[in-house]
Amino acid sequence: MARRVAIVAVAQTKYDDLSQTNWKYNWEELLYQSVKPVLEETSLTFADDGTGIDASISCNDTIWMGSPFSAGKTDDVLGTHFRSGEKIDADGAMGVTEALWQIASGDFDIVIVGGINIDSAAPRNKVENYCFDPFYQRLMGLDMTSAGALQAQRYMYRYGITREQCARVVVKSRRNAKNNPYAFATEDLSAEDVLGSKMLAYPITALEIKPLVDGSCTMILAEEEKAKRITDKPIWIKGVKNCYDGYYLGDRDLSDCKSLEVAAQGAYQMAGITDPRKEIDVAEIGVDFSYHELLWCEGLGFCSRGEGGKLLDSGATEMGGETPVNPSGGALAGCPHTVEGLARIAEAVLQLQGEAGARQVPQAKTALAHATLGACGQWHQVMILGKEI
Amino acid sequence: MTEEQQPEVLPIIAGVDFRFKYPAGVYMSKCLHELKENAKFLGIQCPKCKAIWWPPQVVCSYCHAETGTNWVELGPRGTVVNWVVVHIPSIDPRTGELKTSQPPAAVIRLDGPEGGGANWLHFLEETDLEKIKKGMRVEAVFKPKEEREGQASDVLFFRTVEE
Amino acid sequence: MFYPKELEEVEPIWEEQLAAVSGSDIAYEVGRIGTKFFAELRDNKKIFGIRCPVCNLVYVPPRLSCKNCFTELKEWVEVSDTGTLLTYTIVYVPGENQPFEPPYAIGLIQLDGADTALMHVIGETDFDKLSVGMRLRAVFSEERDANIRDIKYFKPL
Amino acid sequence: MARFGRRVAVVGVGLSECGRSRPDVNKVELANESIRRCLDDAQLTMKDIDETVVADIDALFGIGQSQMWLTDDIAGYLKPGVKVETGGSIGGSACHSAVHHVAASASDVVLVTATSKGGGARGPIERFGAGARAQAAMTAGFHPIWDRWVFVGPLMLFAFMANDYLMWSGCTREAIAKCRVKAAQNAMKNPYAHLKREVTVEQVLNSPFVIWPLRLLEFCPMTQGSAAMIFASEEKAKKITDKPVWVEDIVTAHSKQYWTDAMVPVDWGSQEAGAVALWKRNGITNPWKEIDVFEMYDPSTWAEVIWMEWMHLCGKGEAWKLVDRGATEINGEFPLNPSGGVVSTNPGVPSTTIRYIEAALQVRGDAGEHQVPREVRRAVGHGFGGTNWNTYMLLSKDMP
Repeated sequence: MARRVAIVAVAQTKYDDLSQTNWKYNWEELLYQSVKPVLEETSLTFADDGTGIDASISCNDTIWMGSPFSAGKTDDVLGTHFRSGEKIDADGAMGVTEALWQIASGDFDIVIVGGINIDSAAPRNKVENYCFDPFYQRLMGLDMTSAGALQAQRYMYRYGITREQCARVVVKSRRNAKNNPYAFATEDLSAEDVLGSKMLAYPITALEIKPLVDGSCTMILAEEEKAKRITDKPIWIKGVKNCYDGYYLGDRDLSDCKSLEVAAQGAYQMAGITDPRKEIDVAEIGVDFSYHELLWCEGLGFCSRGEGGKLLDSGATEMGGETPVNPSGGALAGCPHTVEGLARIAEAVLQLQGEAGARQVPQAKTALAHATLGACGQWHQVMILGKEI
Repeated sequence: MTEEQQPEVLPIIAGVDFRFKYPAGVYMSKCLHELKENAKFLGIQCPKCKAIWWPPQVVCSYCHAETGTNWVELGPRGTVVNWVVVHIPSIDPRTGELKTSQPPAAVIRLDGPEGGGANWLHFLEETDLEKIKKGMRVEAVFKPKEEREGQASDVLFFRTVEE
Repeated sequence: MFYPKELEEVEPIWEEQLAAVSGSDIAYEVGRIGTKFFAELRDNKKIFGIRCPVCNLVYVPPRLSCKNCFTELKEWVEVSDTGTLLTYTIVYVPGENQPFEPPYAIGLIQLDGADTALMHVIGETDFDKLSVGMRLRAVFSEERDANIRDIKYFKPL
Repeated sequence: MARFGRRVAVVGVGLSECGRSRPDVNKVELANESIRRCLDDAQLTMKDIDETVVADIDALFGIGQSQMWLTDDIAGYLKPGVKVETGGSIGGSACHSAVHHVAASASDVVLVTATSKGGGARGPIERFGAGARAQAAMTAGFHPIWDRWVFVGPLMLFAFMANDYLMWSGCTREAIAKCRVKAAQNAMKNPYAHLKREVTVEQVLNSPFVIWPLRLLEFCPMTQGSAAMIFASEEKAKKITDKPVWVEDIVTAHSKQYWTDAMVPVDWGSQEAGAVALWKRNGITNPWKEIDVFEMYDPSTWAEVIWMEWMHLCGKGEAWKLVDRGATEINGEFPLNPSGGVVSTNPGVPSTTIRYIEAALQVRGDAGEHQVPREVRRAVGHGFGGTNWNTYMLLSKDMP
């Protein structure tokens, strides 16, 4: 990388179901709730004199926003007037990577990245069905849940993962989320509660999918010199890679996660990590469905293939374990589409800054933030963040 | 099987008809309530660069200052600065239905404090193109109060006034 | 309360609208490859795959490019109407573009002669009899419109 | 040394056949068409591509998360990628992303793909015409509560623009019509153009109003097509081609979000902000003299004329006179849109990519019949979209 880049400030809103308030805030008002804190924390402005924020990246998905050119509704609060404002039409985690390369290329010094979605305003099932090709998969009525169920079933069949193990991911998530002031779903659950909730698509139940919530997350990235001036706790991006798998679900053995393995290996190589389980102190990963955490832990190399269930059983991914996974509770405790991966990076940054409060993993020096998108995890991104340069 | 034997290319119907809930937000809601209840145009002024925003919004587009509650009253009169006439059938994207003929659409600069103002895209009552001039003074004509819904369409159109 | 009290206490206004005028009535053109596949389904109740001569893989559904080597694919291969179930799920909740009223089962079926699997419905079965590895055969619809539902479902052998 | 960490060059370009509709292919096949041509142009294979950047507007084209479906057909399998969406400027934003990635050493060879392939309308919408449907779909990009009920898409915007210019500039409608005539003549020389019919001044002036005072022949068509471009690092570029086209600079400028207040005074500040930054940063004091070819995103002939002024190519109120005396023709003093521009070929998503491609082809000297009859050392491609995003790419024959 040509220049070193750090994340200098992050902020999230409390994730909540806005339908309860009749959709009180619009997109920019919700996004501004996380923009204002990062501006205040860094004392940065949008000044043009070389001290201000140079560019912005707006992250929102047109089909989840229900509108083309959707960044036109969020750009003002990101200070885009007469400056570079890009728009990433995917998870906000991709936006952070984009900001990283913008800065590393030498084009900009400071970039603000904001992601937002109002999930509760969108017809989830229809939006998800729209993501499948109109000829072979859409007319089978697929949505992300039924596609995920196919993957869960294949994974369970091939490696003997049990439904109880999957359910315990939700239990752990909710337990961790109790310590996270931004989390939405924090009630105590047992594995029986999870398995006994409404069956959506066998083997996935209503409590095994992420709840529909709304919110935003914003962060500021800066090049080395400026980062050090802005904050005494810059968190450095040490490695990142994302990767696409093939499209048709029938092309893949769904119990594999090839694109995640490629992304993880790429990120590890860039960050100089050889033994991820030992070297990574905490991981925040994109978990839309309970089984995701087990399968993604395998893809990330935290355990061998097929050992995801055993890894969970061993307690290694619990708070206090060797590699705590999702101390924040992750998306299963509530995090909107698009913001999901961005918030994982924000949580990883908080852990490394030592600002994670009750969910703090002691002495965290290296963190992993993962994001996924597409049916059955077609796209994955792995980012390694470090406290030290 | 050779290329020549292939039949015509087929279409497949697999669209998704989705409807979203679109929030106005706290600033726009406040201003729409004001339109509905009091027939007043409640804009907001940037405390820093004095730009006026209509509809009101959370930060100033120009200088990113928070607008807070720096309300200013606009209108109900304004000046026509630009206008067009739609000649083609158009679809209302909110409902998917065909819009029949519509009156001239105009950009009206609503009167504001200290010579300031804010532009609004709305309709004119005057349909004779010969009579529409730049700088023409107009005034908002509201629906009767009981028919107002808290929408921009609570203003029916702008009527030419002599000053 | 993030915003000033007078704003936070405002009664929110929202509106339900179409997202864009894509609507329920978009006709997507399937292209040459898809046309051949669907015309064979409709006219001859045959399922065709397309073979990559470099990777020696038969793709179902057929497509223009081999994703591994980017060879432009031209070699049509008829595959069997019988195959093996790789994974399945039972859908219990209503949704968009569903082929049947829930509950119904869908799965990935690798047809004999194909190297990839086709997504389809599994019919004529009790849900508790479904298992990965079971053998299934295509049942064609009586009325066929040249789309993927010309196969009504796959039934267990 | 350029202002980037590494030098970046265009090493390959590809365009699909463009037309009102391409019923012979589906979306991914259409994308594939230009990608194969692009790979052939660069004499590369899929294995040489490190990364893909997808430009698409899902809410307009009938498929969500389209990067997923496209993956297999755009040489993206098991590779990293980005998906951007900035309205019509998107094809340029995607190129900027690729430039950033190469300059930052994230990748050495990056492929950009932009495809426009909407579904055909069926049912009640069909009788309203595809044009009305497209306008409505684009109107849906503006504020749902504030703007959608009164706004009629980009058409209305450009009608306002025309009316404003008519009021103050003293221009003649013949001069603007000449702009369309020029576009048609250029498009007839361009094998990848969509509208390739000769147009006369009379035809333009007698074409019906779509939105008064904007006439049908003063606006762009609807096109289906795709475009692809490959960007590479200096080291790779020199191996790949003996005619690399160097990216000297890129600029993106966006504007405030609401449109209605942007309409008057018709404020094209972000066109200006972007262009001024581009000229200033690269020591260009007189772009009219120093730029050899300019490919502008011109959704309407009015835009082409008016934006010339906002981009500081000439003074305020002068552009129509320059057009009137033929200065922007292919053999004029400032060749503007020798490809025929967006008013001749408008696939939307790839439209800006096509501007960049055409600028690159002119620098390479490979534009064929529509190559401008002068030495091209520096060319600019411009993109416009959404709520007034503007992108600029300055391309050069000489290594920066």
